[in-house]
Amino acid sequence: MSESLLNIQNLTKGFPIRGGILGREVARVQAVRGVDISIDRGEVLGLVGESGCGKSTLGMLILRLIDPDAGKIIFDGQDITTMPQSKLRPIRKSMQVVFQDPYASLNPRMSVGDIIGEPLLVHKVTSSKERRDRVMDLLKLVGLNEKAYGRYPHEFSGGQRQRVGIARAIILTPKLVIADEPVSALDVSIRGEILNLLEDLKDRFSLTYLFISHDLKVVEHISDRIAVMYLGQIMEMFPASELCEARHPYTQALVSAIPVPDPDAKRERIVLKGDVPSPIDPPSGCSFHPRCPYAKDVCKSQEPQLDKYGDGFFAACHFIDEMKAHSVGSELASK
Amino acid sequence: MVNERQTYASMIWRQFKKSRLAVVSLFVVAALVVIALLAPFIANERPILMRHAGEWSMPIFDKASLTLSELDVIKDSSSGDLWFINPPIPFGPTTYDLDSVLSPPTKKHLLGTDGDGRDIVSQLIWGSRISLSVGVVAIGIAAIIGIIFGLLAGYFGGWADMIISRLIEIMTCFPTFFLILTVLAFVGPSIFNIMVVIGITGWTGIARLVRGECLKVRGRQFVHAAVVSGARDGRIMWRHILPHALAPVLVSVSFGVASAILAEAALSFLGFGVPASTASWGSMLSEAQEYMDIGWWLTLVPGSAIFVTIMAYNLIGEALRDAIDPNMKT
Amino acid sequence: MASYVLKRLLLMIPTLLGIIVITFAVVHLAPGDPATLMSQSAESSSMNEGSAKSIVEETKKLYGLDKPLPVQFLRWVQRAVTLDFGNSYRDHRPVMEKIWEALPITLLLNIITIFIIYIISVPLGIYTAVKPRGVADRVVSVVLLVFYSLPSFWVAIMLMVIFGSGDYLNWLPITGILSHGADKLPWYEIVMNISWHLILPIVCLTYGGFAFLSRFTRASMLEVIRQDYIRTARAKGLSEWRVIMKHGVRNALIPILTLMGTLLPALLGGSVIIEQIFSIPGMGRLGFESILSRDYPVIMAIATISAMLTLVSILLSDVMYKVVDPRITFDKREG
Amino acid sequence: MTLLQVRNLTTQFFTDEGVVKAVDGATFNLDKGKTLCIVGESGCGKSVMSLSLMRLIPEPPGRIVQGEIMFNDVQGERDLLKLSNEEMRRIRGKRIGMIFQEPMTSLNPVYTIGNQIGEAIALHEGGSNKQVKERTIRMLELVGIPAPEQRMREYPHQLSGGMRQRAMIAMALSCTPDILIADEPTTALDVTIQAQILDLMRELQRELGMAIIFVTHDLGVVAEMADQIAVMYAGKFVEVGTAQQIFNDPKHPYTQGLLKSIPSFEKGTEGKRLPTIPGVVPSLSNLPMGCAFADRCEKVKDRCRGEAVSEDPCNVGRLVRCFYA
Repeated sequence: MSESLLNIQNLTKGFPIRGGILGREVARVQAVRGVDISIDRGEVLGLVGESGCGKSTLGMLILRLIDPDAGKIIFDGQDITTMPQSKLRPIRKSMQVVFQDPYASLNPRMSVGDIIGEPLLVHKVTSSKERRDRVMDLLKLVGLNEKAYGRYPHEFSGGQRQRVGIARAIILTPKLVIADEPVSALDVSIRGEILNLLEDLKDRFSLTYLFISHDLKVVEHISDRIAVMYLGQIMEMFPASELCEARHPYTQALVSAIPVPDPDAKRERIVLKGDVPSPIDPPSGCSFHPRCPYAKDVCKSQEPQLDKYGDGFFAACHFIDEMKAHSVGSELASK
Repeated sequence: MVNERQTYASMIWRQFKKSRLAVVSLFVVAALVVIALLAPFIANERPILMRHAGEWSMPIFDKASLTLSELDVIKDSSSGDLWFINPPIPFGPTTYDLDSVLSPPTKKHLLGTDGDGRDIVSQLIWGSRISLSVGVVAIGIAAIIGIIFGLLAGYFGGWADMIISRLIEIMTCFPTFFLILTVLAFVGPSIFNIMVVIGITGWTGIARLVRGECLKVRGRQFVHAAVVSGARDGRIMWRHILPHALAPVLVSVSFGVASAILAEAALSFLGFGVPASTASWGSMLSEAQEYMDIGWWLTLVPGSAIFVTIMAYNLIGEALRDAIDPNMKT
Repeated sequence: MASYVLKRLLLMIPTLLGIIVITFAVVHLAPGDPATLMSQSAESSSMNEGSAKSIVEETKKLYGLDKPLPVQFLRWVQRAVTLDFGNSYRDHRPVMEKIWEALPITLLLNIITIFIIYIISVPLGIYTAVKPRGVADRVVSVVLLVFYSLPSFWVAIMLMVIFGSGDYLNWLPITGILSHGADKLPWYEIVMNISWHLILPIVCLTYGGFAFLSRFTRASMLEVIRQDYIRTARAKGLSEWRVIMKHGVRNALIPILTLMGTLLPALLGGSVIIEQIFSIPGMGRLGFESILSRDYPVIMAIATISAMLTLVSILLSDVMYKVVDPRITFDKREG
Repeated sequence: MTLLQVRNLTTQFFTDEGVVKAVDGATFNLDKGKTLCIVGESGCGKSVMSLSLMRLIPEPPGRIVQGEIMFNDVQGERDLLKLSNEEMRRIRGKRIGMIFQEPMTSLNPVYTIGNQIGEAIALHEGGSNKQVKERTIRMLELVGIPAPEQRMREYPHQLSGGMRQRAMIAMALSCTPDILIADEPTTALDVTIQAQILDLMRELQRELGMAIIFVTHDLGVVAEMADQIAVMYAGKFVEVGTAQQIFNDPKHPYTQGLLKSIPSFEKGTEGKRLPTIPGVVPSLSNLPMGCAFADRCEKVKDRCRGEAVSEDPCNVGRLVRCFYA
């Protein structure tokens, strides 16, 4: 753990819902509830979960775009949890982000050259001549034409824009890149190219990724380790290559819900009942218990801790030892 | 989809051009500006260029020099060596042609004269200076205040927003025209005061607009990306947020100039305008009231001038608004 | 609902205070202290020495000008909230009495005006939105813009010349709201007489408002027509009429309603000039005459009262918004 | 029994930038009680396709320029494109129902769920208020919404995403149509909710016997739902076949590329490069003369660029729009 680049402990964030006459806080959307994660240097941690599970909020917290209510964020040996923005600014050089929507993440009024070069400009690391050269190099590196420099985002396709977004993120050769659903808005045929690009750049610049996605398949492909999030909490963590060995009932349901591109596949499916409960009022005990097919009384009252149950396997489940890897997983593996 | 090269401005211009009326309006406004700038050369009782007794002079710049009618007298006495170029309209706004008081449009006075024998065309031309400068300066002031307050409120939120929003609410509660009248009654009517008062009572719309745009843009991902890049607040406001608010502000400014011109005309009409020595379109209308029954041209001409100018600005505003409409294309 | 109204009422307090501060500031804006200014204007309106002196005394007493500023301010607040604005300088009648005479006339004028503007503009806006960029849309848009650009005072004097001066036509009365001696007629004749007098002023007040509101309606409606639920309504097999009227209009009207509140101050301002031209004894004329004769107490009272009226109308339209729109808006939700 | 025969359906949009050929000569059959999946990437024209079937293309700028949609139900066969607007309205919602991608925005926020479902029933089936209400409740029960009497009085924003889509399905099926057109109905939903909705649709299809046209970009969903599959690229169907044919024996290079580029759970593929289809989708307003996929195709030859491709140049026996399949 000494190698960890990012270490977050008990990170918690709620968004107040105000109401009533005086605008008092009447409820709280508990977006992130006591998350512990650490990412080693050069590692890719995949963070997967359904919409509203708090995974994007977690990314925003680490980037300090929003302030946490409690917990600690230690990045590269420094505690940045409550660091003022002015002191944070130099640290931002080593922590960058790639967003989901390539249409929203690029300023439509700026040229691609200006967008990619902006981090260099604000950190005053190069002269303007050097900046241009750096941006040109990077354009080539991410697979764009040099002509792209003076063009505007609307002239590009979604995939090309995402390349621009990636170029902006890595121009300062950061240590950590938080990729928040970077391929979710892209077509399948483009998705692969962007994932490949992300992997190439990771090797080339020895980057570390926190890869956030709702798509377990994509996460499984790119990650070294996977963390599964549900209602603001980490449910299970395991090595990506051992997905079929993951035992948490939620992880298994997630795996089994993914449609497989094979019309002949006859598989026994776990279809979870009901909706994801509201994060305003999460269930007591294990937050998954209302939808869990194996829930027992203790699950309603007692909150399970994220405990180790195998080499590199952690889960928050009272009955993890009684669970076994679901047949779905192994069947998938054999296909 | 990959389109041909286009900047945002050129896209707006392409859409704008579709409205022929708006393009015509641009020409009208441009012509008005030229007329206002060149007013002394167009309508003047003194010659533009003159040679008298072997000396060249430009009497239009010299209030003390001879007027055309005086020159005519000299010319009639044929004291030789006298040569001059008349301005196209050989009357100043305060040239009293006592031979033709309340003259309807004639060859001499193309649009007639008023009750004091002053030429209407000349007054119209000189009056355009007041209308246009009031419109532009007043809205300039309003836009600057509006943009600054709007940005502060929209970007920083919290207390800044709280205070500015309340201020906007308070300002909008007063009937603007009544407020302008009241303040002018206290500070005294002058062209400068009119500009300032219209300006400081007219910023709320723009502030609200900029604040709204700001709130909309602030939550977008490219702004987050800029924060993560380490950009400071100033840069984010200037480079990322303001450009998005500019186009709607431009629309608002265009309509604003129209309403400022209207407000100035109304003030002059009520006798709260500029001092009587300088003709403005509104004061011309005000004076015309006396002769409503006999001097139809006195009402029709300045009113039409106000109307055409306001219409031009409104058409430009309308076409701009259509051009930046998000349903056209972004 | 009740709590919402209460909350809005509470929120009005700071605004109300602000209004009072501004009017107070205006009193002190004048060069020199108001009392001397008052005496100057009293002199200029050819009053004798004695009455000018008494006015100075009266002003000093009314505003407590011999007291320190905070005391003056508190006095002003007290007067404003109790609607006690003293006596008019011109005829020494209580200000509120004069206002109670003028206010109903102006309100009548403005309510009829707003009603006519809505009745004409909203259908026009909807119609042009349903067939955007068609011939009708373009014609309507240019015609309304012409109306919008015609200075109302110019139109007013021309209408007076044409319809009322007797030079051309002598159809309509051009001054006041009631013919001389008509107050002895039976009530229905009085109503007829008033309506007769109001035709020209109301024409002048309304025509300029059509463009603004119908364009606003059009924009709002165009926005709604683009929404997915309009497509759903069509897919259900509803007739186009029903799609527009049931699913379109209700949604489009929501923002239009809130406009009502902001329309009032513009109209009140506009009625200054129209009431003056047509010699209608309303608030506008009263205000204008007071400004001409520097009749402070009346000016202050009119400014304060019309601002309060606007505040109330904004409140009403906000409450209406809540009634029409069932969506819960979480007041403040960050992130 | 063939319920729907679409021949050469062509929909174009006339914009400033030129003519956008969103759907270009689509031809297919839909059998009673079966599911046809139209699969393709964003901008390929699949949504325009589904809206064209309902004649819901916004006009202008769009127009169905040619083709026929023969609809064969109990009332006999007729061409939907030749019906009057009034006749077409009686088909919409009654004989053909439709659901959309975003259940949140597809429901009118200012009316209750019950009102919006009841509206369709009252329009096409008539009946007293009480009958309409009872049927509304029955529909809500059918799509698995608990406590329907309460739910029908709620507004869309009070329901979860999954519940909203169920309400949409209840609305689309309220008059037991012969065909349900579903335009990306699960794209906006989470996987666990998607699984519920897909199960529900299959179940309802068994119960009510309607045919489904399912438009999606997700090949996994296609595999679960489809009897027939049409693969769409740049406005054209490039390959049509049964689910088995498309998945087990894809002929068109685009179909092959699409299938390959999905990441799988297969062990040992992690970190390996994903197979991709290079290049970008051509603009629908500026399509090449020959095969629109030519610029991205590995097998491309000169002929592909110079010559329009017919439906089955290689005689595969089904539609495979490729010279070298």
